Amino acid sequence: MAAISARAAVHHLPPQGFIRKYVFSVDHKVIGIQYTTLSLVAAFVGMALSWAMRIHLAWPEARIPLLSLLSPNGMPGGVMTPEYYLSLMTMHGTIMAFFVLTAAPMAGYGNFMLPIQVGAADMAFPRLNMASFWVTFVGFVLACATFIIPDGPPLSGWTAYPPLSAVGPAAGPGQGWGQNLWGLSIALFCVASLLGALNFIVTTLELRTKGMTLSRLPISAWAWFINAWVSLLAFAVLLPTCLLLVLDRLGGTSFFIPAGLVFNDQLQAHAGGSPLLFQHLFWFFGHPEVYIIILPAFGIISHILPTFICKPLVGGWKVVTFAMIAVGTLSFVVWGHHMFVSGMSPFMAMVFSVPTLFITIPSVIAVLIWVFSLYRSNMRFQTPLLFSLGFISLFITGGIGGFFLAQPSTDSYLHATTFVVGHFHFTMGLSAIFATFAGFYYWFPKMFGRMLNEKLGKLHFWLSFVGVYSVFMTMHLTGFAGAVRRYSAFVDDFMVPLIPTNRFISVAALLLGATQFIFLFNAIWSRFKGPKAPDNPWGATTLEWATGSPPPFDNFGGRQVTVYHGPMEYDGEARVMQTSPEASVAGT
Amino acid sequence: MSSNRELTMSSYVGIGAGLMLIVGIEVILTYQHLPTRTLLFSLLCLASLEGFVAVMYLMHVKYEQPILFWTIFPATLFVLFLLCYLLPDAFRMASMRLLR
Amino acid sequence: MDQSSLAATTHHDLLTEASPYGIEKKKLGMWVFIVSDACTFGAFLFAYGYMRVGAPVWGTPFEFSSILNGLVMTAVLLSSSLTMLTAVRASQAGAKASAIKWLGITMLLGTIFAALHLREWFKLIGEGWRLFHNPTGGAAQFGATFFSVTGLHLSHVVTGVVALAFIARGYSRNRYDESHVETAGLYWHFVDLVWMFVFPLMYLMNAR
Amino acid sequence: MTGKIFAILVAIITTISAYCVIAHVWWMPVDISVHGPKIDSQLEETVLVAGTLFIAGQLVLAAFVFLYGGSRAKPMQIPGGAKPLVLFAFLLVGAEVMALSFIGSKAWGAVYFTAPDPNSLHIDVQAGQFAYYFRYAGPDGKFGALHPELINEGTQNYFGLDPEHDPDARDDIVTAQLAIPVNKPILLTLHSKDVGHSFYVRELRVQQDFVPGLNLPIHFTATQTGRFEIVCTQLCGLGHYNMKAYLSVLSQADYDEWLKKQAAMQ
Repeated sequence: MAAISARAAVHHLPPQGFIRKYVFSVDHKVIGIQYTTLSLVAAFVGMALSWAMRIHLAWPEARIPLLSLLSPNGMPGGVMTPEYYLSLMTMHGTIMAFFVLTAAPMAGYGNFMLPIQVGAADMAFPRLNMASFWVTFVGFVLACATFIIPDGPPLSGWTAYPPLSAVGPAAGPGQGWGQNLWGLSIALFCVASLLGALNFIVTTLELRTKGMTLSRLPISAWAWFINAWVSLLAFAVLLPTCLLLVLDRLGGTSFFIPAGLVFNDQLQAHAGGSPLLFQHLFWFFGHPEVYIIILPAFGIISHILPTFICKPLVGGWKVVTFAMIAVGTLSFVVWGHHMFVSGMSPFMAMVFSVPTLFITIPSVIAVLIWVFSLYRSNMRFQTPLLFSLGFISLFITGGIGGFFLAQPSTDSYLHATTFVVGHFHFTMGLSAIFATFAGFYYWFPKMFGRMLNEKLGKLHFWLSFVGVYSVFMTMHLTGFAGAVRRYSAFVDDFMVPLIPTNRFISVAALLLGATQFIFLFNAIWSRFKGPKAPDNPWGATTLEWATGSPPPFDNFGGRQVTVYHGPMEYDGEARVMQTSPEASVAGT
Repeated sequence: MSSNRELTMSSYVGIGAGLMLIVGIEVILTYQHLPTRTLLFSLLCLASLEGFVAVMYLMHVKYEQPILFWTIFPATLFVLFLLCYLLPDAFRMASMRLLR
Repeated sequence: MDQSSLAATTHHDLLTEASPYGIEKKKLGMWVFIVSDACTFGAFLFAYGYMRVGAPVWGTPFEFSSILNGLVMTAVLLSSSLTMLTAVRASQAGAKASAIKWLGITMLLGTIFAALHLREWFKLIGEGWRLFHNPTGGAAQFGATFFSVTGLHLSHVVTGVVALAFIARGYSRNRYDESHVETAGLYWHFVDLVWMFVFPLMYLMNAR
Repeated sequence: MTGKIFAILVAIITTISAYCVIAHVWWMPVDISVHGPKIDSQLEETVLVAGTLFIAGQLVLAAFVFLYGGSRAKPMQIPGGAKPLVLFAFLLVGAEVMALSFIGSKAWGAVYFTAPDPNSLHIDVQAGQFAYYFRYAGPDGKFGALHPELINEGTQNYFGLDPEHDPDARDDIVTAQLAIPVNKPILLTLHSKDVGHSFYVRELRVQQDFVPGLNLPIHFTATQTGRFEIVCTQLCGLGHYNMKAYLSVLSQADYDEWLKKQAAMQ
């Protein structure tokens, strides 16, 4: 039956002129690419920062004259000062967590793919969509600006715990305008994320084309939808937190600053605030944030796997989706596990520890579904599948670390050791990055109409996979020995024996970083020189593959799309998927 | 669906008057010199009642699809309930303060 | 999806799945915004509660005059909600002129509310209240919480007035339709709703 | 081929990681506190539970990729579909996490839900950028009141004591290192002079943040004499990496000797 008929009314006409087309564009595809590019730039900035940190940790006396040009105060003569190390650490965390991991899989791919996957011509509120990108962009510029202002970047970590972050210059270097800009930058990011989440929710609910019932949504769309709800509620709490922090710094209030603080014998004027209040409000956002980062990854993996193993997931869309809903809900009731030793009421520690352990159940369900979907499958080892498999392995490893940190008793030993660093790099860091890579290799042909180079892609995967394990598994291990995180040098007697191990980590990290340039080269080269991509190179079954690569301005070239079955519904037994675009729309 | 013809304007005026009345009761309660916690509790109950009426009638959720009600209330109350988790530490702050 | 909800779907929605909410996207968007904004206000108010519980002494600065002022403000905002409602109903009945008239009255009431509120502010500032200073010797947190919470609410009121002005202008020039008026109405009622919590918590709980 | 390489790679990584943990290549130092063994056994417990899941998960993944990586056979779903998997997760993992949270709560309670011994030795600890100072009550057993405005590094008035007007403060003994008698219950009250810090002694299995504005109690009993490091684990500024002090666990006699010396030096 004919699935594609002439669309009654074209949603809106393509804009004219370079600016409206590529800069201040309201087209969700352009905005999606803008977000992806922004986070790509941010990712390499963040990686450069981690390189500088790892070099300093391995060879504290190393001279990097180039960096002394970039930051004369931070790196006099090319040797890093302790405070500058902390600044790099702070900005690495901030840029990676917000502008890469939160932006790329959700705002980047989501903006580009969600409307096409539901068969819409654009997001529900295109202008709002443009606004959220440019607000994010300003936020990123502010974050980077902290490196060039005289006060220098903040050094109180991406969590910006007060009073260190709140009392201002008295608390030492990096507490001047750098910290203010940080607060403003994150506040802007909150606003952008809230607008984005709003847009995602309304788009998913209101703009689904005929036949695209909720039960026929691709899992990636489900993930973005669920994630939009989580961000909507989480960022709504981070926004006031940032505002109150800035108010403490610039308005002289004392929300987070208690009485009787003394810096170099000077008594501070503040009184009556509580640092714990900030920690609570921050982690109220901060823990859902971890899942805001990982839920799109769940979606992307569940979306990509069936295509390359040539069969639907076990249990179809339902099980994974309900697991994601459970994870998203539980993610709000566990934030206190970041605060077990922070002076929080020890009874609350129990209240937070139990749900933290129970959140493993839906996560385990999702992992089991992915793993057991491989049983009797028919794998096609293209780069997206490799990265998906890599994601599963990394996510299992990362999740395991959670058992140790979810219990206050064991956490009271492992808290603030490199075990924690390894753990969250595996879970929210590298798992999400691997899913982002998988999505990039999978959707690049659709986004740019060119195929990426498979050989380079596979090389990129192998090196990254080994690199990740050698860096962050080693961090888990040194954590058992009590190696403390956020140290710019190892002066403690018990840290000295770990210096060789840290050298190993540094070398591995440098190589891991270097391999990312293979990816960068592959992306840029293929963008212009890669072979032309067909409409549906992978034989996938969702709507984005039923239109051109890249899609026309209104996504389906003025055609009205009607959907007759879900992405994972086949007649009878699982079988190799159809590779004709009709299959995705009309079924067979 | 966006129709609020279920009520006449006069009944809306009545609702407005009722809300104003509740505010009046709040003010009267305030000057009964109740213990702070009792006052806080009763004020919050009355305010929640007002809020509920406002959402159901002024914002006529009552006449929308039930699912709208079941989306906005659980989501918001979930967050507000969880924010109560902060309070044990507030009391801790009062009892364990360093400088008295 | 029952008939009534299908009736609410706009023209090109005939080509899309009906929304489970049966309301069009502007309105749903406003509801989603309201949920998130309610959480933001909630966080502010809980910060206030935290400060107050943790404070050794908490001054209660408000004389009856201030409470009276607050009462008047409440009445003004509440009646502005009713006038907003009238405007929405008029616009839905197609009575454009009267809808715009009532929008104007709503904006006027909103402005009066803001003016009364600012008067309160300047009175307090005149008495020496600051974000970081409490002239009565109580916790400095009062100024911080009062000015930040009411300031946030005031900014919502002002934004609302400006938004209503734009809507009214666009509506009179047929760029916007009654759905825009209704969506703006939702926002306005929400601002009123927040005040129903801010007034007892910030004013009455601090009455002498 | 690719599948086999991936499977073997995962298997190798799993083996190495598992070996390093089981063989304790990097591991916790000797435990010198009374409550410590509970935490250690809890950690071993968790290693057992989580380690099993880790190895099982990775190996099943590797096995499936190894077996079906090259297959071009007609794909089939696993018999029984998703139900057994979900049940497995709920029953087995559910039981494990319940066990962990139950036993774990005991280990936690042993540290935090027990009142300090009434005749425990009370020491007041103050952290500041970037040093710890410890205060012993002296003969009168009373601590002098704190006056932050009097804090003066120059005159070494680290706590802001006021000996002129405050008799309790006169005999307070302030030291830069923490010495405690072995096998005696110790009660520390932690407070910070400026920003957040932390009190971390690996051998004691104790980690507790200093929260500015609060006076947080923590109690423990050391069972071995020796010299151990106290390090800061809460980011507190440029000197964070260098903020440390020493904990000397002494025999009662040595401790009294040491305290006399310190008192004389005040």
